[in-house]
Amino acid sequence: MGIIVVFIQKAIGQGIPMLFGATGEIMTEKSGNLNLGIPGIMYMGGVAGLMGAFHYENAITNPNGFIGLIIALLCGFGCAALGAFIYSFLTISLRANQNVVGLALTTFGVGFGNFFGGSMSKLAGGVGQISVATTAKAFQQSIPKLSEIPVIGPILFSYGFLTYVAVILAICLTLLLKKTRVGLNLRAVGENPATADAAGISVTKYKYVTTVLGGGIAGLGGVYFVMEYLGGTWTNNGFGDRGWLAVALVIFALWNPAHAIWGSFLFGALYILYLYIPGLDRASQEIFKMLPYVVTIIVLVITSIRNKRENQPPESLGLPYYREER
Amino acid sequence: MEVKNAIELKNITKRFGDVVANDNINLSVREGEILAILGENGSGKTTLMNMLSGIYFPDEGNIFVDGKEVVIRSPKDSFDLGIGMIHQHFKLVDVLTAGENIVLGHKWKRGVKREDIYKDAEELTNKYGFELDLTQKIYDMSVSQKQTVEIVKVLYRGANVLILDEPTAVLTPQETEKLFQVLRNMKKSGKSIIIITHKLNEVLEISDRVTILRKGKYIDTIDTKDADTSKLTEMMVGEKVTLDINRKDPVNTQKRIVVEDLVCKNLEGRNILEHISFTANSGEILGIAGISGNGQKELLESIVGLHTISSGRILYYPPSGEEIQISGMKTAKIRELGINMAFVPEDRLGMGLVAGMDMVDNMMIRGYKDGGFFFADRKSPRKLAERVVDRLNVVTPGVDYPVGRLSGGNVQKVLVGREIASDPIVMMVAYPVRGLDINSSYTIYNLLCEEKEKGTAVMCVGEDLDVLMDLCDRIMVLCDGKISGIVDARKTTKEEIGLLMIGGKEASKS
Amino acid sequence: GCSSSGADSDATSTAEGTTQVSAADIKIGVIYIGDENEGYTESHMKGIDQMMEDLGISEDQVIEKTTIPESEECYDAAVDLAEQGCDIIFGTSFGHEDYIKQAAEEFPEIQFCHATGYQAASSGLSNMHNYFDNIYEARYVSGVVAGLKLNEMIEAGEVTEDACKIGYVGAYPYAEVVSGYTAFYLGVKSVCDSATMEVQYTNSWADISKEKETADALIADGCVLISQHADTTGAPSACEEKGVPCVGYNVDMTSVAATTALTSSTNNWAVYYDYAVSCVLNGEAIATDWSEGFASDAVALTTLGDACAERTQDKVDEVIAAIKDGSLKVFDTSTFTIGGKSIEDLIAEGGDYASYEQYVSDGVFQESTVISAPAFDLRIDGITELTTE
Amino acid sequence: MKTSYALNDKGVFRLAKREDMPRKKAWMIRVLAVVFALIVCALVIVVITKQNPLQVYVGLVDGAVGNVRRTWQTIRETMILLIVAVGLTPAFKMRFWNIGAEGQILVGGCACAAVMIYCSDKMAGWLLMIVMVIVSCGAGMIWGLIPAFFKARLNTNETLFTLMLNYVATQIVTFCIVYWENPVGSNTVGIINSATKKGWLPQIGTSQAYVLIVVIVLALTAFMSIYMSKSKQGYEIAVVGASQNTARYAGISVRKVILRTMAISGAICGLAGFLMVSGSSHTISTETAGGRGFTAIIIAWMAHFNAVSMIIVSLLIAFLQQGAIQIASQFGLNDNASDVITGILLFFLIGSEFFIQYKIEFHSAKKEVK
Ligand SMILES: Nc1ncnc2c1ncn2[C@@H]1O[C@H](COP(=O)(O)OP(=O)(O)OP(=O)(O)O)[C@@H](O)[C@H]1O
Ligand SMILES: Nc1ncnc2c1ncn2[C@@H]1O[C@H](COP(=O)(O)OP(=O)(O)OP(=O)(O)O)[C@@H](O)[C@H]1O
Ligand SMILES: [Mg+2]
Ligand SMILES: [Mg+2]
Repeated sequence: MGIIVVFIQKAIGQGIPMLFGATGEIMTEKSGNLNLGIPGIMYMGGVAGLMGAFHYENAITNPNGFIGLIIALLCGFGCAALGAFIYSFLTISLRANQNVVGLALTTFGVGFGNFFGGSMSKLAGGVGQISVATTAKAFQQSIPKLSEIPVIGPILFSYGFLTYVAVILAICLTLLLKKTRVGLNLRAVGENPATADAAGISVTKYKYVTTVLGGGIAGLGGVYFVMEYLGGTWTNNGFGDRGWLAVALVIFALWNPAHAIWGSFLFGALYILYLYIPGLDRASQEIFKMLPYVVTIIVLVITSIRNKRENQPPESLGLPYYREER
Repeated sequence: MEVKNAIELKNITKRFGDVVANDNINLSVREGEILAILGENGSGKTTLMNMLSGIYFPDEGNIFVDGKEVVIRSPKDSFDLGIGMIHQHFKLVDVLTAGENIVLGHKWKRGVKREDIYKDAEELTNKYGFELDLTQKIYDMSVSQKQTVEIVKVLYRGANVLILDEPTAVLTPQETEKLFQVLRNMKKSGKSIIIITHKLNEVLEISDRVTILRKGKYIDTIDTKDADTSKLTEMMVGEKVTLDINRKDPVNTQKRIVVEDLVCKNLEGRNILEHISFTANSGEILGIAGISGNGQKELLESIVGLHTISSGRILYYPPSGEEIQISGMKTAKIRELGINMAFVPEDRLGMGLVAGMDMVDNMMIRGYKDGGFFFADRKSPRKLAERVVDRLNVVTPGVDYPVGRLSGGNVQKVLVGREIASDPIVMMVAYPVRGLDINSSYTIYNLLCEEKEKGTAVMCVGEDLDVLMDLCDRIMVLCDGKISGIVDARKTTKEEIGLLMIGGKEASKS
Repeated sequence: GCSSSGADSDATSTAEGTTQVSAADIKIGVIYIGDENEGYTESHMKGIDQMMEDLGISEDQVIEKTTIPESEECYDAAVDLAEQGCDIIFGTSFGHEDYIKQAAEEFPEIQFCHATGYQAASSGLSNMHNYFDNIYEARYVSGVVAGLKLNEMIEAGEVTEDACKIGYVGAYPYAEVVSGYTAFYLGVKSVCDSATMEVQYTNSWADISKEKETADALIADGCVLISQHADTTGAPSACEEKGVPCVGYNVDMTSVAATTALTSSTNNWAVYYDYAVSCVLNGEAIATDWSEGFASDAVALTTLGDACAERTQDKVDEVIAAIKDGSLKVFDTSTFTIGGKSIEDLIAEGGDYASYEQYVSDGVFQESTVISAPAFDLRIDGITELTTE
Repeated sequence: MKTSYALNDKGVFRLAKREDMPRKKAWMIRVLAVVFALIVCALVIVVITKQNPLQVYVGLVDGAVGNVRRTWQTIRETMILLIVAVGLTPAFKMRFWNIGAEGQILVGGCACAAVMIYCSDKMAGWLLMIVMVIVSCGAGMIWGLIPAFFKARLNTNETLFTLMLNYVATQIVTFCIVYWENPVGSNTVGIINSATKKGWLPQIGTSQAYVLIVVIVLALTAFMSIYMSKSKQGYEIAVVGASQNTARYAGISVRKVILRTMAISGAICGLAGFLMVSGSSHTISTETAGGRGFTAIIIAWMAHFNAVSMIIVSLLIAFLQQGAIQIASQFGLNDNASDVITGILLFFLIGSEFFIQYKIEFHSAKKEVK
C-alpha cells in the first residue's frame, strides 16, 4: 500500500515537467508551428530559474522564499520565452524550416543550460554546491493540513504549487481552445493560415504569441524539475530526454491538453516502473526502461487504427505561411 | 443620376518574377451593379482581384474605394473597406463547423454568446434564401454547401462589394440558378458584385457590364446589353474564332469496357454505386451526366483501379478481342498489363498533377516507367510538355516552371493535354473544361472528338448539358449511385436528361 | 593495435626509468570523461591543480581535454596530446583504458597513466600505468559514521534494531562498486551489528534523476539511511526531502542536504599526480600499479554534517588512526561471511572461489595490492542486491 | 456597415519571392551570415570568458586542421555526418519524418559489434567484413522498416515513432552491453578484437588515414544523388512525397515505395553505424551515435538535400565540433559553450536563406495619382 502511494507520487512528480512541456508545445503546434526546440527551451527555462534564485539568495542576507520563487518563475519563463522567440523569428519572420530551427535550438538550449549551470556551480564553489534552499523550500511547500490525510493526502495534496499550476494550465488551454474566440482563431491559424488571414486574423501575431508563450510554459517544466524536483541544484544533462517525451506526449494526447494530463502521469509511471518491480536483473531492468517508449509506440499505432479526422495534427503544422505563395 | 464608383482601379501592374500578370489595368465597379470580368486563362483576372482582397500588393497603381484612395496591405484592410472575396479555392477551415467558419476573425463583443451570432447568421441565410446547417463540419460538405458558407461568411461581415472568382465552375445548373438569385437580391440591396466566369451565357444572364482582359492587359468594358457571345469571344481572344463542335457519327464501334453489376462503397460504408451495368465502345463518346456527388467520381476511379469494388465485374476488351477482367486490380497492375487508360480526375492538383513539380516531371507521371531499367527518361516528357504548351496555348514562363503557380485554367490544360497525348485506348475525363476559357474549352472538345475518331473509347463526365448533347454520342445519367437512364445524345432533350438526373422514374426503364 | 607479443608478466614494468624532464619543460596531458561540472572529473581537476602548485608547474604546461567519451575520441585525444609534446598523459575514466593503451603502444617514450583501470600490468608496456586510491578505506570510515547514526536512531526509538536497513545507490555491479559498498557496510557493521543493506544499481555513473528515484524507491522499501556510489546529488536530495540521513561520495552534500548529509568519502588525487609527475621530473620509473589510502592522505572524509551522532568525530579519528597504523584491516576476513562460510573455507573448497586465493592472506582480503584497481567483488552476507544477476 | 479606410500615410514593406538570385550571390550571402555569426559569437566569447575571440578562432582552426592527424579526424567526422545525412535524404524527400537516424545508427553499430564479437574467429577476414556490412545494413534497415510498415499500413505518425525507436535502440544497446561488457558489471565493452584487429576496417596509407571511409561515403553520396535525381525510383519517391493520391493515380504502389525508401534510408544509417564501430571506435556504447542522427537532419535540410551542399555543411559542422575540442582545452570553453556557439552559427545560416529566397520591397505611399 505504502509503496503504491509512493509510486503514484513519484510518477506524478516525473510527469509534471513533461506536462508543462506538452502543454506549451500543444499551444505552439495549434498555431501551426512544430517546435522541436522544446527540449532545449526546457533546459533554458530550468537554468534561468535556478540562476535567478541563486543570485537572489546570494545577494540578500535573509532571502525570502516567496520572492525567490517569483524571481525563479519569471527568469525561467522569460528565458524560455526568449528561446521560443528566436525560433519564432527564424520560422515566422524569416520563414526558415521549422524542423531545422527546432533541432538547432535544442542543441543551443541544452548547451546554454549546461554552460550556465556549470558557471553557477563554479561560483558556488564546486559541483553540487549550488544552494537555493529557501527558494527550493518555497517551491516544495505542499498544502499544509490536507497533505497529512492518509493515502489521499500524499496522492493528491503533497505537491508543490507548480504541480497544480501544470494541471490548471492544461485545463485552461483546453477550455481556451474549445470555448473562446481566441481559441477558435488560433485553431484556424494552425489549420489553414490562408483562411485565417483572409478572415482578418493576424497570422503572424498569433503564431508569435502562442509560440513564445508556449515556450515560456514549457520552460516552467524546467523550473519545476530544477527547483521542486531536485531541490535547487544542477547537473549537466540532468533533465535528460524529458523534453523529447514532452513532444511525444503532444501526439499521444492528440493535441488535447486535457489528455496530456493523464498521459504525462502514465509516462511518469512508466519511467520509474522498473524500480518498483522486484527481482529484475540488470538486463531486464534495461528492457523495462524501454517501457515509456514502447507504450508510446503502441498507443500511436492504436490511435492510427482509429484514424479520426479530429485526431489529426493541425493541417498546416510545420509549414511556413507566405500570403502570396500559390 | 450620377453613377458612383464603389471601386476604381487605376494603372495597376503586378509582376511575378518575369511574368507580368497585370499590365497597367483600369477598372471600375459602380454601386449596385454586377460587373463580369472575362478573359482567357492566365490573363490575370484572379491576380487583379487578389489585389483588391489584400492577398497581393500591386507593384504599381492606385486603388480607390468610394472615391478615396486606399492602400490595401492585408485581407484585413480589404475587409475593413467592405470588400469580400470568394476565392477559386475556398478559404475554409475543414475541421471547423460552418458557424465557426462564419464567425472566424469576427470581433464579437464581450458577453455576446456564440449562439446569438448564429442567430444573426441564420437570419441572413433566410433573407437571401440559403440553406445551411451551421453546425455541420466543412469536411462533410458538398462543394456548393461550402460555397454557401463562403458567401454567408462574407455577407455576415457586412461586405458592400462582393468578388466571386469562378463561383459556378463547380456548381450544377440548378445551384447556379440559385446563386444568381441570391446575387440579384444582393444587387437590389445596393451591393456591388464582381464576378469572374468563363461561361458566356452566365455573363450575359447576370451582369450589367463586362470588363475584358487579355494577356494581362485591359481591353475594354462594355454594357452587357450590347454584347453577344461571338463579340465577347472575339474581344477576349483578339481575333474571330468559330466555336462549334465537330461531331462525326461513330463508325466501327467495338466494346472496350463492360461494367457488370458494379457496387462500390464509400469510406463510411454506404453504397455510393449500386448495380451499375453499361458498355463503353470505341469510336464513341459516352457522356456521363448527373448532379455532382452521385457516383461519377467513384465510377471512373473504380475503372482505373483507384477505388475498391465491393462486387461486380469490370471487363476490358482490347482491339485484339480477348476479355480481360480488370476489376479488383490496382492502377499499377492495370498499367503493367499494358492497358492504356487515360484519366483526367476532378481533383487536378490533388490527384492528377503535382503542384510543386514542373511540367516535365508532371508529364512523367504517365509513362515514367517506360524505357531503361534504372534511369528515368526526361527527354521525351520534355518534348511532350513543349507540345502541350504549344497546342493548348498554356500560359507559362517555361516547362520548368512549377505547375502549381500557373493559373487555374492552365493547370487544367496541362493535365488534359498530357492525358490526350498518351494515346489511350480508353479515355476517361471528369469535367474536362472546368475553369477553361471558352476558346480552350472548344479546343478540348475537338481534341476529344479527334480521339474518338481515332477509335478511342471516350467517357466524359460533364455538367453542362448543352455541351454534353453536342459532344457525346450517348449519355448515361447517374442518380444516387444508380443508372437512371442511357439516352441517345442526338435525340434527347435537356428536359429529359434533367428529369433523369433527379431520378425520373418513367425513363429509367430503358 | 595491441600486437606486442611476448611480454606476459609484470616483471618488465618498472625496470627502466623515465626520460628525465625539467619542471620548466615538462608538459602534461589529461583526458577527462566530463568537465568541471561533474563531481568525479572535478575531483581529478583539483588534484591536477594541487599538483601544479606543489611542483611549480605553470598553466600552459598542462593541456586538459574535457568531455572525452570512451570511444575513438579518447584515442584521438591521447595521440593529439602526445603530438603536442606531452611527457606524461593521464586518462581518468575506466572506459578510456583501451584507447590509452592503444596510444601507449604508439608512443613508447611517453608515460601514460590510467585511473581505475586494470590492464597496465598485463599489457607488458613499460610506459603504461594504472592508479587508484584506497577509497574503500574512506568508505569504511564513512560506514562507521553511518553506523553511529543508526545506533543513535535505534536509541531514540526511531527504528528498531531488526528494521535497521541501509539503502545503497550503486552505479554498476563490478568490483569497483562492490568493493566500495562492502567496505561501507563493514564499517557500519563494526559499530551496528544488526544493520543490513540493500543495493540498487542505476546503470549509469551520473544520472541525477535515476539516482533520486532509486533513493526514493529504497526509502519506500524501508531503508532508513542511504549511501551511494554514483556521481550526482540525486540521492541526497531525495533524502533531504524525506529526512533520511545520507552518506555521499566525492562531493560535500551539505549544500543539497543540509539537515541529513552525514559525510562523503572523497579522493585526493593530488597525491598520485604529485608522485607520477615527480617521477618524470626525476627520471624515475612510475609504478605499474599505484594505490594509496589514508596513510598518504590519498583519501579523506568531508567535514561531518550536523546530523551526525554525537562524538562521531572521535570515533572517526580513532578508526582512521587504526587504518593508518595497520592495526585495522578493512577486509578482515573474520568480519564477513559468504553464504555463511568464510572466504578461506570457500577457497579451500575450490570451485568458483579458488581464484580468490591470490588475494587472501593473513586473514585479510588484500585489496588493491595485486593490481591497483579494486578486486573485491564477493557478495557477502547481510547485503542484498535488488538487481539480481 | 461603416467602412473605415486603411490609411496611406505609411509606406508598405512587402516581401517578394525571388528565384533569380545568382549562385555566386547566394553563396556570398551565406558567407556573410557566417561572418556575422562569428562576430556575434565573438561578443559572446568576450562576455563569458574574457578571452580574445580572434585567438579562440585561431584555436578552433588549429583544432580542426592544425596537423595531419587532426585534419584526418575532421575528415572522418565529416564523412560520418555526411553518410547519415545522405541516408536521411530519401526519407525526407518522401516527406517521411525520419528522426530516428540515431537509433538506426545504433542498431547498425550494435549488430556490427555482435558480429565482431561472435564471428571473428569463425571466418576469414574478408568474409567477416562482408557479413558485418550486411548485418549492419540489415539491422538499420529493420529499424527503418518498422515505422515505415505502420506508416504504410495505418498512416501512423512516423515522427514520434522513429523518435521513440531511438530510445528503444539505446536500451537494446545497454541490454547487449550487459552481456558483452568486460569486465563484468563495468558497462564498457572495450576495444573489440584489440589484439587481432579482426573486423577492423582496414586503414589505407598511414595509420591515421581514413581513406576507405572517405571512398565509401563519397561513392555512396554520388550514387544516392544520382538515384534521387535521375532514377525512376527517385522520381517515385518525389511523387509519393508530394501527394500520395497522385502517386496512386500514377500507378505507384505507395506502400511499396514507403517501405523500399525507408529500407534504403535505414540501411545507409546502419552502414554509418558500421563505419563508426568497425572504422573508428571499435567498440559499442550508447554514445556511439553521439547525436549525429540529429545533427545530420540539420545538415540535410540546410543543404536542401543537395549532395555538394551536404558535403560543405557536414564539413562546416565537423570543423566546428573538432575545433571545439581544441578550444575547450585551450580556453576552457567547454563542450557546452561550443554548442552555444554552434547554435548561434546555425541560426545565422538558417536565417540567411531568407535573404536568398525573398527580397524586401518598400512601397512608398507618396505616389502621385494620375
Ligand atoms: N503567386 C504567383 N506566383 C507566380 N505566378 C503567379 C502567381 N499568381 C499568378 N501568377 C501568374 O500570373 C498569371 C495570371 O494568373 P491569374 O491566376 O491571375 O490568371 P486568371 O486570369 O485568373 O486565369 P484562369 O482563368 O486560368 O483562372 C499567370 O501566368 C500565373 O502563372
Ligand atoms: N507533435 C509533433 N511532433 C513531432 N512531429 C509531428 C508532430 N505532429 C506532426 N508531426 C509530423 O510532422 C510531419 C510534418 O507534418 P505535415 O502535415 O507537413 O506532413 P505532410 O508533409 O503533409 O505529410 P502527410 O502527407 O503525412 O500529411 C508529419 O509527418 C507529422 O506526422
Ligand atoms: Mg499533411
Ligand atoms: Mg483564375
